[in-house]
Amino acid sequence: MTGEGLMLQDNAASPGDEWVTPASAPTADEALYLELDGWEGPLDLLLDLARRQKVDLRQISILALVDQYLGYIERAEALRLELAADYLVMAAWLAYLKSALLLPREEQEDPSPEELALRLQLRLQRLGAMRDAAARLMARDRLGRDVFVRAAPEGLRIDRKLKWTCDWFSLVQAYGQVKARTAPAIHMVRERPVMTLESALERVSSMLGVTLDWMRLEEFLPPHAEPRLRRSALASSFVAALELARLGKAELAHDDAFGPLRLRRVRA
Amino acid sequence: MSERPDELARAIEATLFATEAPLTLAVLAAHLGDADPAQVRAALAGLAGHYSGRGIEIVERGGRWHFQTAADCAHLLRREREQVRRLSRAATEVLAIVAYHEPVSRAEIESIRGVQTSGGTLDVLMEAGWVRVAGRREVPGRPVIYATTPEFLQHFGLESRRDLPGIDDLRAAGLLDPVDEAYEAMALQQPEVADEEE
Amino acid sequence: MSERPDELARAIEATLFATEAPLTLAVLAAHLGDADPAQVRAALAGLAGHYSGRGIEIVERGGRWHFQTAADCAHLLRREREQVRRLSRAATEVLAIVAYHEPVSRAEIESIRGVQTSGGTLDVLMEAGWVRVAGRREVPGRPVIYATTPEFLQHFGLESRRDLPGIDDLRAAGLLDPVDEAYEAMALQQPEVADEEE
Repeated sequence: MTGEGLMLQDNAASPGDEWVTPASAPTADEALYLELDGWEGPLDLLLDLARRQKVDLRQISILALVDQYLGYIERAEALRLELAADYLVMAAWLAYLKSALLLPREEQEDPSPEELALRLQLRLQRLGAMRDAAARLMARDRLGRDVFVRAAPEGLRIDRKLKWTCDWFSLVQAYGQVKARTAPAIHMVRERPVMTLESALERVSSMLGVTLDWMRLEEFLPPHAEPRLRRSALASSFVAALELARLGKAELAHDDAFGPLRLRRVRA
Repeated sequence: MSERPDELARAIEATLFATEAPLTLAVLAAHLGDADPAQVRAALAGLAGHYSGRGIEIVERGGRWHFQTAADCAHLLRREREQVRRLSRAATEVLAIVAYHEPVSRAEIESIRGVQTSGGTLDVLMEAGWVRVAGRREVPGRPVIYATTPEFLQHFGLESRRDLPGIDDLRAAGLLDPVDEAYEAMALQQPEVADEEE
Repeated sequence: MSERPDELARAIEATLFATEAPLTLAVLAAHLGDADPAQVRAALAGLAGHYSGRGIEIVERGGRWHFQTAADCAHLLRREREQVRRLSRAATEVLAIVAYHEPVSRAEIESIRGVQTSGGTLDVLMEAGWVRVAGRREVPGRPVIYATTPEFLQHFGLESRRDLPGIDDLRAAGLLDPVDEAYEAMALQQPEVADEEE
């Protein structure tokens, strides 16, 4: 009963006549319409039956509708048509509703059968409204059927284009740096006052010979040297001290990190 | 619209003519080199007026503008038309329910139709580009809710959902309200209404 | 063309708009239900006149009629959005070398720079419109040689290449002194280190 979701490909119907419900087909013999596949469920069938009362849905007789529906189902069963369960459930419920509506008033349950009938009517109105709305929607001027857009539009495009920029100074500076980088460079070493390792070795070992006491490394440096010679002398004297220690001619003492380095002669 | 359109109108004509998809006012204005949207809107209105009654028209659908052929010229064009999607009856009804009730959950669709809706039906509508998932309803179970798309409005020639056929009447008649609400409203207004049935 | 086109003109508009390819007069007339070709021709002439000066036009090309965007609106279909990008260091160097040494081959550029130059660098300079291929050098291998363009001079505000500062100017500006540069760089990194020692 749910032939849903299928896209019908045939092109036979005219605009706005997208489908033909069994009950709305123009023939008088209801027996021909016992093909229930045409309805989208029992509510849909009820709606079709209600429409056949040819009155406003707000004024339909629920009792008459119930009789029509039950009659329908009976005939379908007599013809041994297979009925989906939800149609039978609806039939049972409608039979109950009918009996409740006809029963004497005293022992009415809640909700009352009148309420149930009214609710059914409201539902039918809503479904009817949507069915009409669908038909009117389908009958509109539809794109690709009634109105057309261009078959092969050129389309709009936005191309991103890079715009390069550079300034005069960057250009000139770049050239300067290329030239600077690749120009044959002449390296000149400036003359600097230095104390060579040889002279430091000589100086330290000769001064060590004078005493057996510990002496600080700085005491071995030339006393009035200019700063740059003094730095060189410090480095050379330090290496000389290490060398003398390695040769076993001196011993070094260094009490704490970054503290003064002391050395003295090893007794022969 | 005079016989000699101004430069903005000409640019809009050319752009709408060439575009592959309908353009919103904002996109159109941006494409025209950041034109003033108010001016573009005015020019569009002028152009729509100029083309009204011609063989091609400039129309607004869901906030997007495009050129299309006049509906009454359809018979000429039908032979070369593309195949328009034909919907099953179920799909058509579901589409109408989504359009008139949006946003709407599947349970709400089913309660109106009185029948289960197969997932395939909504899939077909979404594949056609007419229905989209519009989020979830913040109630227990957080059901997915559905709504229509701008393509839906384009396809059915609607400027906006307010143009849905008969929507004002349906709303006024309460036919877009759930049965429960409608029943309670009726019960409050005329307590005896149920008795009239007999 | 009046404001209210007749039915034939409307039909022609719709057909020409929706067609995939331009139509000959004969095909168009047949399509319009075997209309009189003479009337169709007259209506086409009227329509061409109506659209003349608008953003879209009806034109005949090689016996076939179609709608098209007005030529002076064509730029709207393909807009360019410029993105400004600074030239990379390598590209600036290559550009400077081309400017100072033109015409110059890629091998010469590399030998002046002292590093390999990727082909992409020259492509960028040509894309920027500042460098062009100026022929081939008549030496073995016939290498391509490059030179600057008038746009180059314009961009950098130069009347001619002779306005580029000479080597002497560069030297005077301190741009050519590798020793100084190296010394300064060192001095900047460790300024007082020697004095702290004492």
